[in-house]
Amino acid sequence: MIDTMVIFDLLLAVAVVALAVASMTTRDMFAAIVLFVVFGLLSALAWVRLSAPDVALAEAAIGTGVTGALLLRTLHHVQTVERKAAPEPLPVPMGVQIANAAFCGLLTLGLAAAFAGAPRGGPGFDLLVADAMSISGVDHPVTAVLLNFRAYDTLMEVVVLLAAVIAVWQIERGLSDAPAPALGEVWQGFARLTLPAIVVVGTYLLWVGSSAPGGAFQGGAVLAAVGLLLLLSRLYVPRPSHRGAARVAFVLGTGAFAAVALLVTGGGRMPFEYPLEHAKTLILLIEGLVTISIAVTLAALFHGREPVALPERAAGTGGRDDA
Amino acid sequence: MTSFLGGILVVLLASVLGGLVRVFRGPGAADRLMAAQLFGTAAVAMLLILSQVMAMPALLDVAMVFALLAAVTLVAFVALSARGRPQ
Amino acid sequence: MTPDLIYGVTGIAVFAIGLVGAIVAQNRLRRVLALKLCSVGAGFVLIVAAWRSPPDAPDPVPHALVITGIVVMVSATAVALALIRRLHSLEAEDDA
Amino acid sequence: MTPLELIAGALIALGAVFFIAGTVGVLRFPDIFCRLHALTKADGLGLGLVALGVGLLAASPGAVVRIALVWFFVVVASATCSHLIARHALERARRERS
Repeated sequence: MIDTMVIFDLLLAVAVVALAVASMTTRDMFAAIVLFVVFGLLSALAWVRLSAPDVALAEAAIGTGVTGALLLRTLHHVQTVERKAAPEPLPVPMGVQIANAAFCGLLTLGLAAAFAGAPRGGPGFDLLVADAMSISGVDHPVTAVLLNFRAYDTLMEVVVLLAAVIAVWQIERGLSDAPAPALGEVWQGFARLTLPAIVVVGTYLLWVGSSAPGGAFQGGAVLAAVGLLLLLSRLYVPRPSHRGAARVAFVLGTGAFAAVALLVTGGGRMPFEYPLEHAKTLILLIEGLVTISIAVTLAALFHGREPVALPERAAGTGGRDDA
Repeated sequence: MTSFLGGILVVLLASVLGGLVRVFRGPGAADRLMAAQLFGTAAVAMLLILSQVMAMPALLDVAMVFALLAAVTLVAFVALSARGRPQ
Repeated sequence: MTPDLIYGVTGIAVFAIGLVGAIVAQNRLRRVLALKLCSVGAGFVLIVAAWRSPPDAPDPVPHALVITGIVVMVSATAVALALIRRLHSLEAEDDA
Repeated sequence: MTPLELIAGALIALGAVFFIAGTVGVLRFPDIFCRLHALTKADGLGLGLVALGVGLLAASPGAVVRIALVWFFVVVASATCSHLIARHALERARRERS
């Protein structure tokens, strides 16, 4: 008898590839983004099948949820700010097309060859990690790797987020002058009920990360979803005077992470070498602060512009009229 | 039991993939969104079943996040397309 | 037919689709989408590398790498999209 | 197979039937409001039956609570989202008529 789970895996794999093709070929950009979101959910399901629930969580929350919202916001901007004459796309010369095809083919073949040649299912770092789990301070291997064994990677990752928000604030300046969308009374009741519930779920994910799939990035992304909803429905409107608090929140995670990493060197240890008896406390402290930073940063990346009062636009910012 | 649940998973996945035809056909943004919503719910159902098949209770948390995120993206879709195109 | 083989091939296919899309697409938004597809494809390959035959104890290091990759990718996407919005506004001003 | 597993399997299968019905409705019904009607049946009943079945099989009380929470949230969210989609479609239709 054929194992039904193999059929499921095959169907899921075909669906993932088909959706990738579809989101690249659909004419309508809105449909392409919807298809991309579905593609993200399907890849997360596939990663669950590969027993990577942490990555599935991160992909669903950050790679699909937040990215989908960012793409939509940009599509909305591109569609509302209309251009008088959209330029005709230039024809691509035949030689360039052939060169591109050859480049893509070679790169893919290289990746396939590397995949076929690499030993699969062989021992990797899993045995090393399993041996070192007792000194990590947490019970979940992925959290141990992220926050302890390879903590410098994670610190750099938080720095990348910080750099991104600095860049985005510089690229776009000024207040949002779009009116609030009319979402109606049902939505308001829903928001009252669910926004606190989402905060609870985000905090739960952060807390559960020390012993089960979850952690700072997943929790932070879920909390960022609250920020997204607040911004979308104009329940919260960023003001120039909020910039100070926002800046503190952006830097909080990176600062705390780096400070802890350096302060533990006091007892003759390496940077990031947490003393065993305090390891769990320190990791939870870092994770908590990093979660706040991630949540605020992702929401700010979605909002996109530094809330500066520009002289010519400052008048048209009536936001809170849907409350 | 695992093999039976696997069969159910195949049926669920095939069914919602069929529903995705709506995303292509449209015609309006609302129709495309609806197919995505059906898909999100089915993904939650598949995760619930998978948590049983793979004996990973942590997948229930993943299902929770899927449910939350599906709702958030949907609201984003509606809010951003509602005041989208000028008349 | 083990999951690692099935999803490994999937990952390579998704990467290739994203790569072709990033080069061929004329629309800027779709180009960003294509790069995101590439990153998901790479994620597939890494996670397949972490898969072990009794599926309860996968290698956590590639998982952590992919989580890092996802966060870096969302940062890059956000900057790219902000540039697209700004560029579009500037072009619209030029048209007027 | 124990009787409990049999009942759970039947519930899950019934849930899958509702999902199929929802898909057929979304594909075949003539306009958006009919399609939404079909969709909400799949959402509420289909997921509800699947959740009930999986809940019967679940090992720990914590898992049962989480399954219930997931179902509750999906029901509330899908009702709200369906309402938002319908509202959006209605406004679009009105705008096009005027």
